[in-house]
Amino acid sequence: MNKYLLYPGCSMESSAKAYMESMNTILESLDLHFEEIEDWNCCGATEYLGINLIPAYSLIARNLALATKQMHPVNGTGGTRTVVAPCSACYLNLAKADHYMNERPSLGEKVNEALAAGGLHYEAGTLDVRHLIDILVYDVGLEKIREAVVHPLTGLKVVPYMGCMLPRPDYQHRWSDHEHPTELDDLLRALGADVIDYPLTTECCGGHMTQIGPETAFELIRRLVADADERGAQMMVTVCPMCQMNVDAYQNEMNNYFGTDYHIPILFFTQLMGLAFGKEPGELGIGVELVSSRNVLAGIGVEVPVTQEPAAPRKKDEGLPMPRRWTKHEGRKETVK
Amino acid sequence: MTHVKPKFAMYWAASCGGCEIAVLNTHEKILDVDANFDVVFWPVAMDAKYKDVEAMEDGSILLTLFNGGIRNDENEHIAKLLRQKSKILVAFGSCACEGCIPGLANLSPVGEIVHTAFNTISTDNPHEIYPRTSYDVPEGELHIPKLEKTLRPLDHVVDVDYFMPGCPPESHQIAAVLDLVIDVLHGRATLPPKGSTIGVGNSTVCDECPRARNVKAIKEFKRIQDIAPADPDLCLLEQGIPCNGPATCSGCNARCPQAGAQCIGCYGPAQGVTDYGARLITAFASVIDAKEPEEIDRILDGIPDPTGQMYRFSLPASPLKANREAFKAK
Amino acid sequence: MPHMTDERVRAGLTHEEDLSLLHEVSMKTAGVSRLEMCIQCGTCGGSCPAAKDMDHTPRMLFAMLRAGMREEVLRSNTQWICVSCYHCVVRCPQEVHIADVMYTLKGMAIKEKLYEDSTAPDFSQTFVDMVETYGRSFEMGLASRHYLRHFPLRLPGMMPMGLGMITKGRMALMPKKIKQMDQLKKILDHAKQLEMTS
Amino acid sequence: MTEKIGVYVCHCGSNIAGVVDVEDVAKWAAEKLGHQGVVIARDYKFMCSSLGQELIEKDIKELGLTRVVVAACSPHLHEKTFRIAAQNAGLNPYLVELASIREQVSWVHTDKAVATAKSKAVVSGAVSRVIENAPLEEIKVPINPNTLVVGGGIAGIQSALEIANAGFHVYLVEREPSIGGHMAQFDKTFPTLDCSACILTPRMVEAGTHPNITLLTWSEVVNVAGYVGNFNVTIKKKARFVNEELCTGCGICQEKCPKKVIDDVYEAGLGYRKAVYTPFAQAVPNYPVMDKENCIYFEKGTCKACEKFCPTNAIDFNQQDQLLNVEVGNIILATGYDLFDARRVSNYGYGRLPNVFTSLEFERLSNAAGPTNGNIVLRDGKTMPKSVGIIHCVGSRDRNFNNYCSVICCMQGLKFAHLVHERTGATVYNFYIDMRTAYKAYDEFYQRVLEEGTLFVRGKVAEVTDAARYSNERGKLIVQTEDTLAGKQRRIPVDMVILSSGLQPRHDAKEVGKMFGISCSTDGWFTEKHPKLDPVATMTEGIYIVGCAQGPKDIPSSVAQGAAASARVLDKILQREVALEPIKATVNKEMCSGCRICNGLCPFNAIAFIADDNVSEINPALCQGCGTCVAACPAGAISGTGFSNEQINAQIDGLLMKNLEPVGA
Amino acid sequence: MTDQFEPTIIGFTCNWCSYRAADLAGTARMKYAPNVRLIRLMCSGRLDPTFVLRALSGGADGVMITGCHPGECHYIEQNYKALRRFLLLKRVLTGLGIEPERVKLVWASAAEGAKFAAETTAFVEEIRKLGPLCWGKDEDGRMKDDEDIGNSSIKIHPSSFEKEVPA
Repeated sequence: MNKYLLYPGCSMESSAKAYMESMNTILESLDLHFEEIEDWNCCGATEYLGINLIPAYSLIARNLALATKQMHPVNGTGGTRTVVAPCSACYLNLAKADHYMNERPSLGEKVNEALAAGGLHYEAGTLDVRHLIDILVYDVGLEKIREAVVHPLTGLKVVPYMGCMLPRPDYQHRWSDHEHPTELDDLLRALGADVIDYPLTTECCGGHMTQIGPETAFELIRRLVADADERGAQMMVTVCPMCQMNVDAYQNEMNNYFGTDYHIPILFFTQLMGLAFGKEPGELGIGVELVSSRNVLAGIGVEVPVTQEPAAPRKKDEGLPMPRRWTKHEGRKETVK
Repeated sequence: MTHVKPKFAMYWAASCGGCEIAVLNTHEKILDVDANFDVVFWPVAMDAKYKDVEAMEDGSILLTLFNGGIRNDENEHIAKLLRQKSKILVAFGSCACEGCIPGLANLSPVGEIVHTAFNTISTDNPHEIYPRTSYDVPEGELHIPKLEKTLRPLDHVVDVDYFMPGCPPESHQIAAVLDLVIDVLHGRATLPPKGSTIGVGNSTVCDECPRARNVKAIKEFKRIQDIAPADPDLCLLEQGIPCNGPATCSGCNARCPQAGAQCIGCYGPAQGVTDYGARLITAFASVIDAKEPEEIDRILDGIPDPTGQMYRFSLPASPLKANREAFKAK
Repeated sequence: MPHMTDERVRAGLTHEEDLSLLHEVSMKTAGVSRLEMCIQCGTCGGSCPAAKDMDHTPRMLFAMLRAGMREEVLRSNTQWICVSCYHCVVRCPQEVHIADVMYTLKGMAIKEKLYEDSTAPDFSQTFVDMVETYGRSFEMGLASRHYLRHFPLRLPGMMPMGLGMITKGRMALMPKKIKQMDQLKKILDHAKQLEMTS
Repeated sequence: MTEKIGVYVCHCGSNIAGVVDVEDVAKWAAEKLGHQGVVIARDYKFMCSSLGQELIEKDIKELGLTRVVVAACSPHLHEKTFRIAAQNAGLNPYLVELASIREQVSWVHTDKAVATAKSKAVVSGAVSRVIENAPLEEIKVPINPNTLVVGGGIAGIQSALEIANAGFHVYLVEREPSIGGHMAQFDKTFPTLDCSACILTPRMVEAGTHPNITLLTWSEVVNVAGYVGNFNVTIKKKARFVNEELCTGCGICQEKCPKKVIDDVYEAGLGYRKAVYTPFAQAVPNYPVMDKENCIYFEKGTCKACEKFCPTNAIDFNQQDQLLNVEVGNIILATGYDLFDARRVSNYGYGRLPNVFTSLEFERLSNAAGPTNGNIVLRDGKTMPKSVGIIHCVGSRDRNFNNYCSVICCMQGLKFAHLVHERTGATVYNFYIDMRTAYKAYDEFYQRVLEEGTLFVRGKVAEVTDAARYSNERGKLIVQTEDTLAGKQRRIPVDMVILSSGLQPRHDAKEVGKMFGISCSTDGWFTEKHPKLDPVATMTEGIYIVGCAQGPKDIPSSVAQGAAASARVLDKILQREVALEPIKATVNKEMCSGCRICNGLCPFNAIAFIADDNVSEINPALCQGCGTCVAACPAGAISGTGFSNEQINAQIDGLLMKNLEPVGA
Repeated sequence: MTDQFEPTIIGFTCNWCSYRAADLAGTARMKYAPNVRLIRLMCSGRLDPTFVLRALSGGADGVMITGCHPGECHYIEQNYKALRRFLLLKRVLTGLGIEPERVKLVWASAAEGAKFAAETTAFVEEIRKLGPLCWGKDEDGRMKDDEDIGNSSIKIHPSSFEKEVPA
């Protein structure tokens, strides 16, 4: 059993309940044990940072400080210094606080001074903050995930949507690339899905702009949905509650705003993992999305998997060869095949 | 050579007494001492009073072997006395040469030392009684020696003719030195220049160590007990064991490394070296195979007590003779 | 250890009186901002997904910072349009911490009440109030309060969405509160004090 | 013996005297340092003037001075001056010490009392030190007149030809099958638009046929021993599987070889070659090499088509790698550069978006002898682009990749714009941060390209994407950037994107540098001895660097450096012997315990372990005098001349001298 | 001069980079704290820990070691060797009760005159904060005023040792 500390984040309890449910459903199949940080508080999202620097970082650091109390082995369970955050914004905030408290010691000192008022302390660098998909791809490994698949998602045309806050700014160099990371693609491929190359995979969903400047947000959502549609995707798959919320809940508003008629459901990758692992849609929170995925999923529910068409043989006058596939380069993780 | 035998003395100041045992360990060679010398003062071996020595003519003792460092005023008094009475004064053993283990007390202020000795868990002292330098007893006033702030090697107190390091000096070296002095007495040899270190080789322990050596690149320092078993034929330092051999004066026949243990440096620095610890710092730093500060620090964590490692025997002889606190202490 | 050179020294600022707007922003930013390193290449403005709605591109804003155009910078909507997607941050050839500078500018604009449109600052404040009251965010309360205040006419249009969220159980009607709210309060109060004095 | 020391304090006009009370310093030295042997202390307006020097010479002769301390400027400026003066007066030059009281005192401090006191401390340090100085003699070694040039690009070719033409022998080693380097891949050269092959090929032929040049292609240096004047170099001549004596270069083997391989090197991955091949038609030497990895015979044991058809029986499948030893006096490294891997800037889509090309790919595309016969077409091999975007600074001037300017990209971008415009009539955009067109006739070329109608957008491109947002973007590559002059974000749809990729050090530059005993900068380029005044020499005597091995540069600069290094080599050869600085380390064998701690410390391989005697030994000719081993020897068995323990310890004591108050005050 | 403590600092510089940086600071007339007295070595790799100990025991309050940036050593990589010694030396000094901050390692290239000046000034300030090293130079090997071991409680007062002050 591999133990991790879990920082769920506020959305996981409300708008992204489905994410939480599906995550909990698949953990067992992968031999993972997540222990929730006790009495965690909101990470402040992107709002708090824009108002007060030290309170913002103190707010975040309280969670880190609480987490260190649960690091050590208890009752035969192994110890861990890894905190898992399934929400990209939470992940970034936690990682960022840890990073900056280190990069600028004066900030670290002040934050600790504030924490001391609540009897807490956090030493930058103590914890390893990681996102859920990082754990799944790099700790659990695609091999193990592939083994757990009982119902391959063959024929399901998906675009992987990583969002922006996960691969960037990437203080710890965890991702294969800042622009086109392949972790989600590889994972979905391991589930048997038909993964479409999605150049906008790390573009922004609009974040809080749905609240404060909806026009700006609608344009960003339009770009994402329109390109997914143009590429023939039946579904978008995401790793972030905010992305899911914006693309799903505001798709209709966006359609109204632009006079378009897109219907691209967006699910969490954990929901698809659950389906592939043979779990019931009900256990995975499927059905609570506003843009329904029912029709799309019906397509793979019972049907015989479609065999892949063999690639056409290369013609003589096909043109010039493409450069070789991406290779490992400095400071980044090697692409998982 | 006159029929009067030259006079010999030996004294034991702040030290453990191992040096005296080492002299006895020369076995029948000890008889040569008796045959060639008139032993006039050797508290551990025969009865003699300080006043007897005080009564001697200056320079009347030919050879004095002085072991132990100078820790109290009695040590200092006798050191000066024996200097005055002796032609040849030898700082005998690591304590007299460099301060040795008793010298590690220089890392603590003397008050703390006394406190530790008399009023911590090791001593049952409910009334918190501490020693005094003078007592009034029915017979009169009694004096006991008073501690000085730090321990000093002999040559920090008096002029020393020769140094003979080792904790203790190896018996074969003692025998060789005795032979040399006897040869000088018989006109068969001449004394080395004043200030020389005697009873040692002219290189370091590695010179006498039979273990095979290569270019060293250490990724991890380990304690010897954590390597099981260590390669018996390969340089210990190369195996990551912090062996002091490279910086330690030769002369002991590399006893410890030969026996499978690392050299801990009792023979002190090679000749001409002013600071033993500095030589060892640079030796260990040189074999570390890392460039990043974090990585280097990780490797250095394998030497848990660097100060003790570098200065186990030579702290009082170093330019930085003691812990700063020992100097500043109130 | 050779330690990090003080930011001020690197910026060539050795005396207090050299404090410029650029420096002030730099010092108020969480990490090492590297603002003084900007070469005006435009990578940030080119990368920004929301640039078309901004008064000035981030690059332009940095040029204005350098020129000491305090009011123009703080009144700009740029920092409020920033969606924190970090595209500019990872692409910036000079490794300027652009997103964090945007946070700093927001904070400064709020403190000096130099913003044209109060929507964004209000939203942030509402959010922060919720967090300071409950320790967790409360989406329902936040969204409804915010829309009611700033886009009352849009609210009807948004209703189906909101209702959908509620009926699907994706919006809690009541806020959740953490247990040790008093502890969090103490921390935040002390942090605010520190913020004032630093 | 007691030394007689003279102390000379320079006013340097008012440079020193304006801040330091020089008279007091001199008086103080005479009075307070007398016990150390100071017999005379003078101050003088300009110590380095001929009159100042004569003053010292006169004192040496008349007072019999045995040591001299000059308190003046930095030793980097005038140490040599005063050493020569001492030598003229019959004193060993190494018995002179300079105390820097200008750069270290008067120019950096303002308080006169403090500056004067510090000057005294500095003088005290120098006096203490100079007492411990030992007379030293320069070491002279003979120079072997042969030269090794590593790398057969234009810089290496130029170097080899200059030396060979002067009548001395050169070994020219090239790792690829042919010399020519990157320049052989280009079509046109800026700013004159000369045909690259037309100007390069004659030089290649000249180098290939020169009686004084031994050309070793398909070869690599594997070991370097020795020192300036006397290098012993081991060269691995890789098996060609073609007998050079018998081969006539007819090309039948290439024609018959059934195995087609993508040519990553010469064609930049854009074209094909055979398993047995010469990289291009004008290759020098003209005989082919066999690529063992791709040869069907080596893979499967059958085929041998080349052997069957070779008219001179030159194919030899049994050929082995050979190791050659050559003795040379000087070495010129012209190892060139690697192109930055544009895949790393993933937002530009190279490797993912077919119609994004690198600069080197475009060079081949535009080359009349290239895979498309000089037709500029998209990756489909036939469509001519109607619009082209050229992106500057790809991987350069970017802390995420290389933090330096690659120098050639601006001009290269302009050249590409011209070629695209000339051959396709397409609309061309140049996206740049700063246009850098320094040097003769370069800016004029910029003007010309402007006149031709090329569009310039000032902004570092943010991304190249195929995700269309608007209908006019469908099927195009969209270049998204901020037009920084307009202050607006723009999306410009084009058919083709050319990335002006930067240059970077050879992937193995570090190891090569280590082998030759020279260092690399943090960026990885070989470090020159002095960036301005000695740009082709290195810290290791007898090793020179030219062309892009030293840093990004264009063809004219590479050629100039090749010539410059040759002049330096010829100078060395004609001197017949070379004097080495006598700052060296030596091992006292009696004291050495053979612990071997020093063995791993010398980057110049100057320390050898003599197993029979169980001691280490330092080769004085290889020793560069850094003193690391001296500081490291745990037995204190290594001593260093010029910077001995005694000298430095004495200087520490001297610098810490107290009582620096004015005398007679 | 004011009454504030003026530390004495010995600086070891590499001939190729930091010594030239000091020259450059001079040529550019950059002002920095006058407390540092420099010793030129051919390379930071020449720095023997003995030099540092000698300087500290001989009256210096701090020691600044400067060398070429990692990867830029004129002798290829000897500055890394200096780094290793420095890190170990600091640990030993800590054990000897000397604040490890009294010894500082600075990388400065020949072009970094400004950095050299700034680092020097900063170091002087740091040492000023730490105060004098107060290292006893016991010429006769003896503390100035040894006191009796007390009567019934700890009465040992090795009085604080004063630094030798110029007359």
